[in-house]
Amino acid sequence: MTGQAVSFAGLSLKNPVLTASGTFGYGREAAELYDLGLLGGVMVKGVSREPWPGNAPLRVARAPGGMLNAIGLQNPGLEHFLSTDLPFLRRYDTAVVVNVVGHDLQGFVDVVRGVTGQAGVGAVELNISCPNVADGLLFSQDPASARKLVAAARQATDLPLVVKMSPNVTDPVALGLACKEGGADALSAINTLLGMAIDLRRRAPVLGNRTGGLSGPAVKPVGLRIVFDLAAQVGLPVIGMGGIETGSDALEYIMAGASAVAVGTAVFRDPLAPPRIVRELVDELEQHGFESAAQAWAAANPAAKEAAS
Amino acid sequence: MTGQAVSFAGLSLKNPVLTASGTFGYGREAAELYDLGLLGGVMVKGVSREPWPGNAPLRVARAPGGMLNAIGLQNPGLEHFLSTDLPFLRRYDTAVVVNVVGHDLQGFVDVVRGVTGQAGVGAVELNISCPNVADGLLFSQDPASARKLVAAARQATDLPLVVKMSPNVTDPVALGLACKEGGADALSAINTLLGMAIDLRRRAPVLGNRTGGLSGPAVKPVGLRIVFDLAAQVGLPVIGMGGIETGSDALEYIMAGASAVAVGTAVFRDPLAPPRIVRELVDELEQHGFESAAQAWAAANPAAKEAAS
Amino acid sequence: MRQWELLVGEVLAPARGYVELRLEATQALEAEPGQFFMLRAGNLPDTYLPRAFSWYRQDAPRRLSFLFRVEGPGTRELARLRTGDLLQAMGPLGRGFPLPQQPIRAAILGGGVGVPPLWGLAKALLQGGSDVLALIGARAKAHIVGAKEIAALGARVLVATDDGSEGYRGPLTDLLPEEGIDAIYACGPEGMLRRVQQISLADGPPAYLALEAPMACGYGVCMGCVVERAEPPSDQGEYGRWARVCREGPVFAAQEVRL
Amino acid sequence: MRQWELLVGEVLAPARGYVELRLEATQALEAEPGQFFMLRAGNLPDTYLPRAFSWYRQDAPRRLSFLFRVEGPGTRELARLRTGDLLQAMGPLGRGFPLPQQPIRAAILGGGVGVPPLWGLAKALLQGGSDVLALIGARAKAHIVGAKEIAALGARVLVATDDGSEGYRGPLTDLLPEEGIDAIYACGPEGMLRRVQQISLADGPPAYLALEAPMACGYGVCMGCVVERAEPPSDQGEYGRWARVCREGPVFAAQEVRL
Ligand SMILES: Cc1cc2nc3c(=O)[nH]c(=O)nc-3n(C[C@H](O)[C@H](O)[C@H](O)COP(=O)(O)OP(=O)(O)OC[C@H]3O[C@@H](n4cnc5c(N)ncnc54)[C@H](O)[C@@H]3O)c2cc1C
Ligand SMILES: Cc1cc2nc3c(=O)[nH]c(=O)nc-3n(C[C@H](O)[C@H](O)[C@H](O)COP(=O)(O)OP(=O)(O)OC[C@H]3O[C@@H](n4cnc5c(N)ncnc54)[C@H](O)[C@@H]3O)c2cc1C
Ligand SMILES: Cc1cc2nc3c(=O)[nH]c(=O)nc-3n(C[C@H](O)[C@H](O)[C@H](O)COP(=O)(O)O)c2cc1C
Ligand SMILES: Cc1cc2nc3c(=O)[nH]c(=O)nc-3n(C[C@H](O)[C@H](O)[C@H](O)COP(=O)(O)O)c2cc1C
Ligand code: FES
Ligand code: FES
Repeated sequence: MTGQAVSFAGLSLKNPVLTASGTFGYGREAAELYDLGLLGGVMVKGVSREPWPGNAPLRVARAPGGMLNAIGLQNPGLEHFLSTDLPFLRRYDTAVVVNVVGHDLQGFVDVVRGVTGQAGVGAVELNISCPNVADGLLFSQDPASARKLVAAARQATDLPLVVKMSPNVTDPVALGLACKEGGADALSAINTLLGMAIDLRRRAPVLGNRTGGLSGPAVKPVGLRIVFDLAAQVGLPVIGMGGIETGSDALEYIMAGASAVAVGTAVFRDPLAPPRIVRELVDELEQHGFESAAQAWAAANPAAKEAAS
Repeated sequence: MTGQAVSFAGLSLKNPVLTASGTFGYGREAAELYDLGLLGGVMVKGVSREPWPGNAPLRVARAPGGMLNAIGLQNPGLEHFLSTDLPFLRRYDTAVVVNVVGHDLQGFVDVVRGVTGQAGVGAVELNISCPNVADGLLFSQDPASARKLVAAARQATDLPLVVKMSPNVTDPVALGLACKEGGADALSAINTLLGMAIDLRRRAPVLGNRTGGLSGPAVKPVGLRIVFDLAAQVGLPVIGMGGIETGSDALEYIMAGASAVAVGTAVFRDPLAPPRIVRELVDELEQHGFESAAQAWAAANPAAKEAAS
Repeated sequence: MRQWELLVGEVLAPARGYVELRLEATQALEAEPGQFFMLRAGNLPDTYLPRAFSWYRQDAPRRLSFLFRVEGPGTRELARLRTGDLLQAMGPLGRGFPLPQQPIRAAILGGGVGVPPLWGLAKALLQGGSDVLALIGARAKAHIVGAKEIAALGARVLVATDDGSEGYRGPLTDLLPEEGIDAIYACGPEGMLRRVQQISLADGPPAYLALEAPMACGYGVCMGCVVERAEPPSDQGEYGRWARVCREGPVFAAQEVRL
Repeated sequence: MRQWELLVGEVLAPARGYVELRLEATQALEAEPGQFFMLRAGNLPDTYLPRAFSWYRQDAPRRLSFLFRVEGPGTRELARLRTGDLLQAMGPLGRGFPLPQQPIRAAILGGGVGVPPLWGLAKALLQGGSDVLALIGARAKAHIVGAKEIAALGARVLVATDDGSEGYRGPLTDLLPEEGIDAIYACGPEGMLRRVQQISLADGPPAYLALEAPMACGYGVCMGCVVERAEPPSDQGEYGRWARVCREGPVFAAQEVRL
């Protein structure tokens, strides 16, 4: 049995497989299927200060090798999260990463402060990269604003601070460096790619919001590229995601430089995907001669590759 | 039978289906399979002033719902194109669009000037968005440089001037507007998405160039989004591409705002895809009650949609 | 809910454009009328997501069938299945039709792909001693599904078609008796559901509507399938505006939703 | 080259990890030894691109077989095919082995998945009156393919395995006679091809090498499959540095390429 625990950026995970934000609610539905304690961690659906309604339907559409969504961060807000969702998640032996959203800097900071000091919160993840809300991309498209936001969040918490990167930018590394300067402990990547589907019968975009976020296997090569670049050039630990369906996908991300991985869209196709991927990753590691995910990471880690090339 | 001819930006095409640059060579191989005169046009492999060697292998890799390539614009150069490839293509009744590449502004301009006045050239397409050469993205990531390059090309030719847009930028519309200011007659979109594949056995990126360009059905939602935005917000005709495999994909692009479409990666899976898509598009148009591609475009065109929303 | 690997038994073509897949499980399957399953229809580029289908008929505890119309890539792949193939399913999912405590006079309405859940509903109502009037709608005679099968259970069946090629010509709701109905159950196109809702809210009998919405997950985690609530709960703020069709539905009481 | 829809006849498992697909076309198929086909192995997310395979055996004009080792998603999908399934193919593609004008003494070498093209080559050489020594390599006894089949054509066959579990233990090239060979034909792992190339260039007999490279198109349009030329043509500048394995190859003379 390979050693499964990983720790980085102040987070200790029993294994390197988490669930991605927005594809797992607050864990309640999956908990009907399996023990959430099997997971390295749960990244919960984005939490805002006040309840958010999200976008008008249609909110999801099929896409080749994946899907489009324009949920628009519907969520019951901080108070509900603290009074109902967090206590539920606390019952399980798994790390809880709170995905935080806001319309402006203060909105982010209030949620970060609100979850700080609450038992059972392992880290916060600033979602500065949601393509489905009008002001969602504001912070992810301009390094200076990103740095300012991260610095404000840093002031508000001593929890490990993760920042979620957008793939819809010219230079993800510049953004990552700005987040590092602002005080981020880790990065997560990638959020969804901005896309669209057309309904030929209605002669118009399928989604109510016109555009949506592309996710699933289709985006895996983009995720791997951005994780590789961030890990090699920013020098912060990265939680890798985008199209992970199997243990071998997870290992690809680890070799690209990810310290841990998150499973998103795959849970729609297979609700049992996260614990399955935990098992498959153990097998893949053994098959490729590694005793742990950390060892695989070290064997392929970007810094070593840089030096060798 | 629906009217198939389209004309825009000084280009007259017998039908709105072209082949995408770099996936069709200079037409010689496909001509062994069918009459190139069945096609609306051929966008040839990128042509540079001098012969280019391209990247070291491996140059292609599989990806979910598509592929990655890092060819690096291997091409025999302008002189060979004019003496050998263009005369071959001239034998067919189809529009030839010359894809132009260069290491610097002068490199682009020399090729543009070199093909201007040559019989059989229908338009030039400036490839300012190739992710597989070191300086390939230079012009597509900064609106000011793009405008300067397009303006210089504009000085050098009276041919219809198309500029190919990168999807790897924060704001494609800003780039499109800069190209319009520089004097472009049309835009084409999208080039490939920057991606990566990892070889678990070698513990390293699969491709010799590390990163490569993602293409195929996987990128269709991104292509539709960018075409929609460019058509609605730049106000130049757009040649749409990215993941087109069937007549219905082509009609989706037309409804997103494309005046014509190009078929790329699909020809690797099915060498007969371009003439098949020409036929399928006719059927799709009829099925959705249109007499021509132009009519379908008008029915769904972004400007009308903007006004209505 | 759980995951099932189902064996394709018979593949039937009961009407133009429709396919009925008769499936076998290794264990007894229990599902309420109106509940649904997510079926994994292949893994082609366009069928990454599973697709939602109400269960249709059950003639033995381990045998369940689904009835669908070929619409797009998902249903096209399902229609390609042959006897002996395996199919991945997740379910039963959602909240089915509420059944009366005592025998009632029920009208059940189904149009097109809305017919499947009515078979199980008719069976349950009849078993409970209720009187069942089933109204079945279709575009034309060749597209009628379920009418014979539901009649065989003992329900009274009336048919309406858009073109009059069989039964009444016109909207199905025209066939609803003005009197003597204690509850209406409906599944089908939005226009029909809206009409049933109007009838019910305008002092008609209580009505239960089985809704559809494009779904990604089917079990409540993606928030993709929402419908607007008529009266959002007072304690949930803006968040409470929506209900999930896959979890709070697919069956809603007429007064619960804004269509 | 053209497109074919081929019917899967028999599916054989000739050695551990190997599958032979025996296919039937509606018309006669003519392909030279060493030429290949692009097979469309399903349309799963990871099998968008077709995959390249040399043809293996042909016992009637409309019957062709392919032999492959299960490596990744493409070969996994091909291995799932069953009798009666259809398979899309494109070919024949590329330049095969050059055959001698007169009878010669030929050595043909194949290691692992390099064996398939040797069957057709042995047959053509023997038909032309040549004497054929076939050297077949494999990891271990359980993985040997083609040896019996090529012997049955009338060739003399020697086997080498990495672990000595059958025949000679060690590299296949050790079995090449020092004298009495007029030409070498080889297909297999790069190390073996490099060794054959060295032998040939060091005053040995002329050698022809069938190369492999990851391919996207297989017919010359993507420039994905290139190999370095030993002597680039003087008139093509930097462009001439590469040859396409799918078009100028897959068979190259030993002096043509830099491995
Ligand atoms: C709870 C529930 C139960 C259902 N039961 C049945 C059933 O018993 N029989 C049956 O034939 N169909 C049923 N459907 C509808 C079925 O899910 C869709 O027909 C199917 O998803 C279409 O997939 P596709 O890939 O074939 O077509 P697509 O090309 O994906 O869709 C074709 C058309 O259907 C629309 N559509 C896609 N998904 C849905 C959806 N989930 N709901 C409504 N419209 C959709 C699209 O917008 C498009 O216009 C049910 C849907 C739900 C939500
Ligand atoms: C001209 C030609 C003829 C061939 N003939 C045969 C044959 O007769 N029998 C046979 O078993 N195989 C043959 N191959 C190799 C075959 O194409 C690959 O095994 C196949 O593409 C692997 O696909 P996959 O999806 O199963 O594996 P993947 O997961 O795509 O690849 C598995 C491994 O093979 C490597 N690889 C992928 N494609 C190729 C390729 N085209 N050439 C070399 N390595 C590759 C990958 O880098 C990886 O290491 C031939 C290849 C060429 C170019
Ligand atoms: C339906 C849906 C909702 C999502 N909601 C959120 C969210 O609330 N916050 C966030 O940071 N990311 C959200 N994401 C992005 C995912 O967390 C993940 O970054 C992305 O989908 C890529 O991973 P995948 O391909 O495995 O899904 C959402 C994705 C989907 C598909
Ligand atoms: C192998 C390959 C080579 C390409 N070479 C070029 C090129 O030389 N010039 C260019 O403008 N685009 C090039 N492209 C991009 C395509 O023209 C097209 O924009 C892109 O692949 C998206 O379309 P598709 O998904 O239909 O392939 C290339 C793409 C591929 C796959
Ligand atoms: S389909 Fe995902 S929440 Fe309903
Ligand atoms: S495989 Fe495309 S050029 Fe050889």
